[in-house]
Amino acid sequence: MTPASIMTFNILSILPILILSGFGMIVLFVDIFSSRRWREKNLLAYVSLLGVILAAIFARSSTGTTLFSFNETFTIDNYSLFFNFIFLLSTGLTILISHSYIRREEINHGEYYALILFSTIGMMLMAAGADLLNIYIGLEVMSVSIYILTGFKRSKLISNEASLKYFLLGAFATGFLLYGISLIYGSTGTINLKQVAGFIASKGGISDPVLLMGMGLIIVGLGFKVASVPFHTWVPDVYEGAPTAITAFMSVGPKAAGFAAFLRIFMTAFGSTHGEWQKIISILAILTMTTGNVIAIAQTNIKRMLAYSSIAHAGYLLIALVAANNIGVPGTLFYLLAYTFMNIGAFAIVIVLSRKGDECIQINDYAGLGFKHPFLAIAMTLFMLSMAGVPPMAGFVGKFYIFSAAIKSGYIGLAIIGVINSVISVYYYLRITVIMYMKEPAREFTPLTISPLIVAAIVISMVGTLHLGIFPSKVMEIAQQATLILK
Amino acid sequence: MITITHYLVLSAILFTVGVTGVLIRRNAIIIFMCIELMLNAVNLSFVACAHYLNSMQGQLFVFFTMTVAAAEAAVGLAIIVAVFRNKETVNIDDINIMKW
Amino acid sequence: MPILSLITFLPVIGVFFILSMDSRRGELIRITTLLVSIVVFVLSLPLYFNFDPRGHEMQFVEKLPWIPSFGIHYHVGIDGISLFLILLTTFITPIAILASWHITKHLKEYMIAMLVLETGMIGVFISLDLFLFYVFWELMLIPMYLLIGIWGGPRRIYAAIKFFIYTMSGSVFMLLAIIALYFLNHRATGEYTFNLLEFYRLELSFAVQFWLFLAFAFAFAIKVPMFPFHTWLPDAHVEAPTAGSVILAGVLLKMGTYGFVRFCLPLFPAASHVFIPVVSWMAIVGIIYGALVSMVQDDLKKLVAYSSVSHLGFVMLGIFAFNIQGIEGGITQMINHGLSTGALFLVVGMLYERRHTRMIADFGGLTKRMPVFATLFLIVTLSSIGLPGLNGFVGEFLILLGAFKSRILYASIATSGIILAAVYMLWMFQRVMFHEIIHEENKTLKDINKREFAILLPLVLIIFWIGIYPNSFLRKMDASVNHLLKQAGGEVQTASHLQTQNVPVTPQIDIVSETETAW
Amino acid sequence: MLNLVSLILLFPLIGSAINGLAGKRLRKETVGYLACGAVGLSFFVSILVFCGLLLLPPEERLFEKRLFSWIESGSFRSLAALQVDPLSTLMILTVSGVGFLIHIYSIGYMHHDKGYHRYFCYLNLFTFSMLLLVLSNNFLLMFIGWEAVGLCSYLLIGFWFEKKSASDAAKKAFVVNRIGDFGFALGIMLIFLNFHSIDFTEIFSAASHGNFETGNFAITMITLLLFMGATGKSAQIPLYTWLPDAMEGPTPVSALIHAATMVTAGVYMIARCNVLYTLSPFTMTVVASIGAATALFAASIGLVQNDIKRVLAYSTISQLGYMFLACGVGAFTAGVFHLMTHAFFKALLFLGSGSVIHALSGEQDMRKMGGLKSHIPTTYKTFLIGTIAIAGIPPFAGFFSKDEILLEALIRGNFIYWSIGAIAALLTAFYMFRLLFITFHGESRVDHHVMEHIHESPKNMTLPLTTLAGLSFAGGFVGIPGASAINHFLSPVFGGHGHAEISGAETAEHHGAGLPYLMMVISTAIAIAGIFLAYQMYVKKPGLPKRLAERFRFIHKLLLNKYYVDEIYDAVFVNQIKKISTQILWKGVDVRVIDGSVNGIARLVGGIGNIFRLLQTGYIRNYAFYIVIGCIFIVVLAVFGR
Repeated sequence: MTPASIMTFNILSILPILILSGFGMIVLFVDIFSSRRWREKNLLAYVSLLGVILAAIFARSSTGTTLFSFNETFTIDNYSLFFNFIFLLSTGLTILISHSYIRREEINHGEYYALILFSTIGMMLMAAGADLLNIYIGLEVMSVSIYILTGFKRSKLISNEASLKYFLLGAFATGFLLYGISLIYGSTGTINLKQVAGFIASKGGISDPVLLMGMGLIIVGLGFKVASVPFHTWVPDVYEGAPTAITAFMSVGPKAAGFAAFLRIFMTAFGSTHGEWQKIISILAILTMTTGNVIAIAQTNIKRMLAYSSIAHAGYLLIALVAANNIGVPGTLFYLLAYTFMNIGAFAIVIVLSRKGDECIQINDYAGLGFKHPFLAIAMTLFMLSMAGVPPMAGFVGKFYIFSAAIKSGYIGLAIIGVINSVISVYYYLRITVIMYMKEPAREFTPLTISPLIVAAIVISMVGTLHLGIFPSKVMEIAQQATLILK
Repeated sequence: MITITHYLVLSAILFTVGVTGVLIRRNAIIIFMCIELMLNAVNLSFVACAHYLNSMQGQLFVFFTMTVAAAEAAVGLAIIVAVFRNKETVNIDDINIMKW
Repeated sequence: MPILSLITFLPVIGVFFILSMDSRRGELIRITTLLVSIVVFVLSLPLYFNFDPRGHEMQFVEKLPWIPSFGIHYHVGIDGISLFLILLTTFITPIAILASWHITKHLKEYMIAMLVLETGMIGVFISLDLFLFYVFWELMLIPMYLLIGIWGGPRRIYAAIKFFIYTMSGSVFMLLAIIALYFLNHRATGEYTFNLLEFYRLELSFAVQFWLFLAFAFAFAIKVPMFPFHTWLPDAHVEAPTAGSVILAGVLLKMGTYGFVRFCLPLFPAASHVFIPVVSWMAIVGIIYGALVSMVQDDLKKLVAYSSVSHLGFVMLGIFAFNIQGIEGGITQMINHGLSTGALFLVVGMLYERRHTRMIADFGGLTKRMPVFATLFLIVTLSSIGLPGLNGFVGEFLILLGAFKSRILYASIATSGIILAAVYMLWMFQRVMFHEIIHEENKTLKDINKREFAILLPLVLIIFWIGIYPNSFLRKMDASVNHLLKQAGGEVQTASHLQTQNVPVTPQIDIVSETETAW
Repeated sequence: MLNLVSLILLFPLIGSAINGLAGKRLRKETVGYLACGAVGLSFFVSILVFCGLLLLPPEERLFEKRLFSWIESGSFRSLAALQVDPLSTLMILTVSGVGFLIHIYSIGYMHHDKGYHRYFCYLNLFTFSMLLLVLSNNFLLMFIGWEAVGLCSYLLIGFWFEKKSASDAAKKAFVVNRIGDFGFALGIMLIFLNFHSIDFTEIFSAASHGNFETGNFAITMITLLLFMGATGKSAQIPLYTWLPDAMEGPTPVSALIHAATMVTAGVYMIARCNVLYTLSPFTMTVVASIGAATALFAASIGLVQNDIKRVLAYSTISQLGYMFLACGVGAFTAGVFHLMTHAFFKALLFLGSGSVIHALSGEQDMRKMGGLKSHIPTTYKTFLIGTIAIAGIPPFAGFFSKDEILLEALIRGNFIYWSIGAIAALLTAFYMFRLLFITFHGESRVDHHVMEHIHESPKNMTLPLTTLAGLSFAGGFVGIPGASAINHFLSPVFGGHGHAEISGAETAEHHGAGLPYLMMVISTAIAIAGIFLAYQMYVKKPGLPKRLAERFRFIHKLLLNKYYVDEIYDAVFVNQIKKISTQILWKGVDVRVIDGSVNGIARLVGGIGNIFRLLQTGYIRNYAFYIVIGCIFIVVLAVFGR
């Protein structure tokens, strides 16, 4: 037994995670010792924001290099850095929009920010995980912190119900994921993705049913996280119940992490046996898109509508996963980034307009907004049209990217269904603009208190959506480099 | 002689029991216990495969799943208590305000 | 000097000016918008003057890389076909803005929507990069949708959503076809690009051409609108504000026919030939159906909307005649329809401003009260009927001649359209303008004022100009149309003064032999 | 001298432009003189052109003046170019001459009408378009004149637009003309298809050089389609219903447009394309038979009409029938000659009836007239000359031209044509004199207060009447059989087909030398018989018409209601189309089928949404169940799905 040598690891690789966890701790301590006055000034928000920015700076410094540490269980490469950037962006924006929200809803506790930072750590772990263990741990760290955040409004029953549902179903789905991992471990003898790929290559394709079953169960576990159709039922209730800021965070962060893990596993581990899982995922994609779009039409609550729209977007992303060629994977990355800007922007406006106690979240409450608050209305129209996939916005370029991938690898049928779905989605996204601009205000608008931070978040999202829509080439190149590693 | 398939079959059975438990029972705590049962079934299969493959990774994995299960238990029960305090019941059939 | 980009993006610069103005000063906003649109029109005139009619290549071409990783360039240029459509756009927009002087509700947003619309329209006509074309094609939807939706009539929301989704459902299939072309071109030439001129050189098998043609044609048929896909037009027209329907009829409908000429015919010649009977029959039904239905309308705007269906049926018939008379007639008729139907909508708008009703029954005997208006209205009606000596006739006759040369049966049925046109237009004109005044309100109507006269006069002058001396338009098209016919395998004939000899190009359209006429 | 021809067109155009744009501000006199001056000048220039043409030797009497190239697309070329040859000079002389007289007459007639300048602007515009029609050198330019003339008749018929009947009549005229133009347009296209050009000279030279054998299908189709256009414009059998209603317009308009010039455009077009028509005997029989049928049919309706202008309208239709009969049998010269003489006396009759109506301050119903002989003597005298001329009593103009046609009909055509023509001539003579006796003779049925201010028309109205009377008297001498000047003048255009002399020679050996003279005697006898009958009925025994009407009540009612043709047209075509397009096309297809399906799809998707929405039951157990179902599905697919 050779002495257990401490695995050499490069500090740089996990620096962002260390920073975030450090700042998480700091926030908790500051919260304990801070007087009431500090809490009013909301010092914690700025501290956590500082943490996020620092982590981003350090993450940026190590682009271009590919580091394996912790005995090849943890890789830092362009792929995980791109996702880190998405996670940090969504966390930063969430902190900006939740700053005034949690004060208004009287849930202004320090743990809120700490939990957000911890869940970001979980996401980073998932994205950087080179073996199933790391991915599992990252998944759990993220999910547990978000279970708590969903139930943060303890006084409100719907928040509790949401967190209970999310917890029970989340744990249930993770059970399947674990069982899948164990089967893969059983049949291939390893949980490292590269070694699994090696094993499959040596065997010349998957013949062992246990391995296939394992792969299926992994699809189930990650499918839940990514909200693909048969496993999507938690999304509308949890998104509606959770505090809106957390809903925004949940609709972007975990979904991106889910796709990061999905791509990582299915491109490196099962990359060679594309035929096996391609049929399953395309069925999932079709079901997800159609259900998401079709039910969204029938919604009257804006949060539930945005929940179904996020399911629909998961459907489009699954198309890219099915295509899995050198356009599809960077397409997914680009689409996720665009999706982050669009979604968080939209939720920010929902927060601003939903007044105290979240009572104005019916779609009809947006009547006449167009000319009462022109800035908010224009922002919302921009986000809605971008999600609908109307050009000069980022949504269009993302969808264009994904449909090109689908057509390139010959899935014409899938592309056609995707295109029909985006036409259906135009109806309910357009309905928002109709109600805002073309309907007279139902009742008198009470004056809105808009904090500068949330305006900053909206502006960042608008700029992001337009920039990615009009000048997407730079981000596309970064995404393409990121995926070279995967092969 | 007990081979690996016996263990795997046992863990599959345990897993199915866990899953049916989640589907049938109404009490949130019981459901959570069934989920724990599923996780332990997975631990069993991990250990069996590790022993059979003569590699330590499986054993290592079990440690992590146990710690995670513990963390999950803490958070889950806290959530169930919060629900109970608010609605005086833990029966999940009463918890369906949000639908459609 | 990048004149095309200047014309396209000047309105957007104008938008930033208007954004800075405070919305209470309505007059200032109106004048600045008008000035911006007039400047754009003036800038577009040099396009006409130093356009070299002999060359069929694209002129005023500008090409800048936009998304290099995908091979997408900001590639713009015009030729004989798109030249006049741009001039039509820049010419009609100031008139439309002048016609929306009375708008008071949210004026600033209205003017911004108009200018963004102009950018979108010009962009569609000049872009040679299919991706850029698609972006402008969709971009132009949003302002039009807002124009109909916010400033429209009672059923505006239904009309606006129907308009948006109808067009969008067509154009998404076009997007797939564009992507398919993109990859086919990569497989053939190995380099990634969306450049239309490269796509022209692409040799596609018939099956592929068939499906791609179908996708493109579906998007353009909705826009034209051709017979079965036209039901959005009457709703959109009836509900849109005057300026909105002027631009909708004047320019937006031409994008469908322009699409056929620019994309469907040259890119998929074999498939286009197979589709001649289908499209021609749809066009003919469109002509007859549009005329008959507009005959029995009681709402002025609906009547004019259905008449557009009929007129554009003619244009489609001309385009699918696959000879120089047909296509040149089609293009001229696009311009004529833009002018005469645009003028008709302006006239209906003026009546609406005075009486706030569009029902024909509410009018009657207006000639006595509004003689100048009556004369201008008569000239515009006659131009839309296609009276020789005015612009409508030039286009219509060339189209029918072209259709006659390709298939006599189509042309003879379509020619009955000119009778129906006379019937519904004159019946409408008679019920609105003649007979004695029954309704009290009509007795106190004022004749058109200076502004309204300034709106109608340029249109009437151009109607006469095209009617009397159409050569100034036709000569600019010859080279490009002949090039198009060479690409699309039509019957190529150089104009007589550069007449060499009649070059029939295979596949041979059954040109009627000297004596025997295929009936 | 010949290239002054573009001036002929320019003057009326300028006149109408000035009157149209600045008419309101000018005084009435200036407007009137400007309009008459314009037409007068163009008449003067056409005389110059006529003399210029006479100087040329008969063979090269063809002058072409090219203005600019109008439409050019590929091999299709239509130049804006004018063509002067004997036929067109004859036409421009008639049009501008009669037009000039009618302009002068209108000054008086329309004096107290408020739309004075608008009237003269339209009248000048009409003269311009008619001259353009006759002077053009290619079919498309002629088509411009053709439709512009239709437009002006629309404007002028509907001049008093307050009257619903007037604007309805105007619309009807334009639409029916348009139906004719439908055939004309198709004809032009077929010509271009077969000749690759639409210039008269090129087409006729190609046709006459024999690369088309007679009876060729394409030529027959072309000529039939062109004839369809002619029937629309010159109000022949199927498309004549608009002319009687066109009487709603002011009387000088009816005189100019619906008697002298526009309606003859059809005849001119057939005369112009005589080369094509002689190449297709089938069309010739069609033209002749429709002409004869129309002549008889219209004459029969004219017998019982009570409105003075309606009688004249039906007589115009029947005289046009004659012209078509002439062209149909190949006697183009006779047709054109009758066209000219008809222009003179029909214009005279219309203007006469106009001054009668003017005198009776707007009364048109003959039953309220009578005994006006003494009150408006000059009108009576000129009207009498006109009636005699139209009846065909020698030496008046009508006799020569009508007899010529009857003779040609007998020689070239067959006996049936001649007999129909003769009966029609009898009826014409009868109803014209019936009109004369009812209005001018017998006791006065004019009610008293109209009687007070009955007055003879002013100088500027009677002057044209007298000139036209002179013309309708002397007009005939141009075409005396034997030394017919007009024949000689027109022969180069008609290339010897319509040459009376030759036909004279042929008849000599077929039917004996005396035939032409015999025919003259017979037609004069017919005319006199007609007059005698009318005299008996309306002067000798005034009660007779009423008794006859009772005995043949059915026929009388049938004729009075114009064979119910209008009602049939409405029932069969107009109302049906309206009903179909409302019920089936608009409400049915558009609203129900297409919109129904579009909205249906939208509702369907919404419905599915609502159903799927119910999957979201809110119970955690159901959600867990879906997850398990999904898991089983995926695992099964993964393991066995390959």
